[in-house]
Amino acid sequence: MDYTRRGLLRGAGTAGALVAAFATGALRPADVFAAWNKSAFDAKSTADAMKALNVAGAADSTDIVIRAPDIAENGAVVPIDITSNIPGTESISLFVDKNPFPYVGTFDVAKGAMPYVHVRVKIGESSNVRAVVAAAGKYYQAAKEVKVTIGGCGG
Amino acid sequence: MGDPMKIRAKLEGDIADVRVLMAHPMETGQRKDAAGKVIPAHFIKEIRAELNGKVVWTADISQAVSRNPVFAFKVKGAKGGDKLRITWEDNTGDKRTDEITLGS
Amino acid sequence: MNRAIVFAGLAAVVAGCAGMQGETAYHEQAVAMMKRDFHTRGIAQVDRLNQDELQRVCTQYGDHPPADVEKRLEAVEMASIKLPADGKYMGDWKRGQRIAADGRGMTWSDKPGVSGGSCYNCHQLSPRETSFGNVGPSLRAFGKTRGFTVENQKYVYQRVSNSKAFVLCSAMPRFGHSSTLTEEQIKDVVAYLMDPNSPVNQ
Amino acid sequence: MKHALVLCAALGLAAGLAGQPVSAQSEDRTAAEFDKFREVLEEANPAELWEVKGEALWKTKRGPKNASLEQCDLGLGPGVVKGAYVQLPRYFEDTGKVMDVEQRIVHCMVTLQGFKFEDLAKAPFSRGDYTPDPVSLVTYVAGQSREMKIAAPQSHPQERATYEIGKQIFFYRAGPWDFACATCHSEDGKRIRTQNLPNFTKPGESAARGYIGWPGYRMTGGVMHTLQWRMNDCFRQQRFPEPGYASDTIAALLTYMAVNANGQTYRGPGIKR
Repeated sequence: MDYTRRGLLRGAGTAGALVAAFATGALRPADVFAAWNKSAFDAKSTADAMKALNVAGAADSTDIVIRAPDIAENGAVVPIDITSNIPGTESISLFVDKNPFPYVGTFDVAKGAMPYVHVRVKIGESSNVRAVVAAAGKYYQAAKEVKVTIGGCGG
Repeated sequence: MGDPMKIRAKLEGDIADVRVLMAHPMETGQRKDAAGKVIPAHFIKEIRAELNGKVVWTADISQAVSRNPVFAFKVKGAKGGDKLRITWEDNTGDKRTDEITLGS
Repeated sequence: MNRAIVFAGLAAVVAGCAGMQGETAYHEQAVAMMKRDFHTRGIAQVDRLNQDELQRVCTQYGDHPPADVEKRLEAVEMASIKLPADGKYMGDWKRGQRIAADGRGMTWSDKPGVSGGSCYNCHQLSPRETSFGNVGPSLRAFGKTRGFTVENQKYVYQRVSNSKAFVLCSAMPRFGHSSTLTEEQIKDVVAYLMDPNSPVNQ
Repeated sequence: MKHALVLCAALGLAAGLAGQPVSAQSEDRTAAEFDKFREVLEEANPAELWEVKGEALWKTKRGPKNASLEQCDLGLGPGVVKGAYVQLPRYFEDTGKVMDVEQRIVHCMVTLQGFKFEDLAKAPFSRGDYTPDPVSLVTYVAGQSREMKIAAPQSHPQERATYEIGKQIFFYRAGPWDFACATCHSEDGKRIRTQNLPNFTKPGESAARGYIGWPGYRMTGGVMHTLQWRMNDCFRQQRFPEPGYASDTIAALLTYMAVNANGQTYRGPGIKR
């Protein structure tokens, strides 16, 4: 396929303005694609990343279910399932607190997907994995610990 | 243009249970090669899934996603014959699109 | 292992019946095949395929040779052990710990003269290390259990240097005999097992 | 991301879970947890990416002779891929010997497509972003035997002889560390560090455990490896010299392993730590 993505997504004329509008944007409803939030991805702590995403202070919720191993066999590939049972869930964001750059990404489900995602991530050392859910303009979070062992030279 | 993705989808009622595999190094930019030189960052940043041309799922991700990424998600309002198209774009501007027909 | 019995039996039959597809014939074909197919890479020279008497006997009898053969060859291995000239068996347990965890040595991807003891590959030692193998017995609290005596230090030195002097077809490499570990390194490993301050004995 | 992720714990004590004595019970729990999530990982195994790649390679006209591999006979007739993998290694009339899957595919690449064996043997193992073509092809062929029973034939006398020769190689002790394959792989329940060691001497489920997971996607490094690589790296760790790529020695060993795994179900390309 040969198209310019920016043009396709936003309309060439308004792209610049939209990028500016969303550069500091929160995990918002998916009316348009947000710019890839560089300041959040560059943040060195989950707290800073959440600030950059405007979701600091998300409320703890037991309606977010994180399925991840208690002990990961290999920190290079840790499978994580996140399901949100919060009505009106628009997006799911994932953080690995102890990673050098904790923010893993945001999955936008508002435009026609179920509030669920499976992803596999790198985890450098034992850490909490944290899910933040945006639903009806509010933010919620839950966390689960994943231990990472560095085994021998298996194969 | 990367290698082909592998997309699988199972229809359960009007929900398509989608699994997608992508061939990508997801290089962090933190690793060094055997000669001690830093291997430059090379990772998928954005992904979107379209059902019959309408965007239904998107992801903005970092280099913390594992090499050769795997995602699963569930698309609502799907039926046999629908076209599911997935596109990724990486930090070098490289992109790849693959499409399957549901229920086939 | 009944394999040894089968082998001995077949060997006897085949001896008087050349060309028969017995185990000996297969063995010879296998050796010829390996000599054709393997090549030297790095420090791993192709002559490593040549067996010494111990390797030949252990292969032939499926690691269970007749008692007389076993005793004779164990004595040979015992006699080959070079004990430290200064009469001291104990080195530094901290260095010993690094050697115990170091899995390098003697492969074609290793540099010459760079070897650890790979102890954790097969043995449990310090309770703090959770990644350990079980091909060999647990050596947790070894000195504490056996007693911190000079005799036991000597025993560990000999055992690490040449395990085959004790059990001819043991799975454990002959770390001294094969020049995998130096005298100093073996002393450090002895200390890791026998020093009362070593984590192994906590 | 930490570089340590992709390194073996060669030096120093391994990190993680420090200070906690390990009981048999907690080892069991860890193993169960690994198994549970191994299943999750297998539900979508990146190995499938190489199946796709291998299928394209199989069907594309390539090489000096500009031919596809669709006339390659893997033992069930020219071009028959379905079910071929679980019936290898086997005896081939045209070469007069027992061949394993990769050896046979390489043979086809040489005879049908005109590739040179020396070129294919130059860098036969995956590394970083590089995957040799035979690795993708083996992964494709293996994927075409999913859910089939391993049935390595033993009807031809050469197949029976090759099994016996493979067994001899398996038990052959040599090298500076006196190792045979059997030294680590002839008892149940053994481990090197935390890595389980399948017992290849016990036919059935036990021997199959080490055989059916290949070819496998390795999480460490994220590369695809075949049994050729696995055998090569075993001999490296055995402190042996290097075996030739796609050599008869490896075909014989694989015959021993495959026949001992006969009757077990092949689940397709696997995923490895």
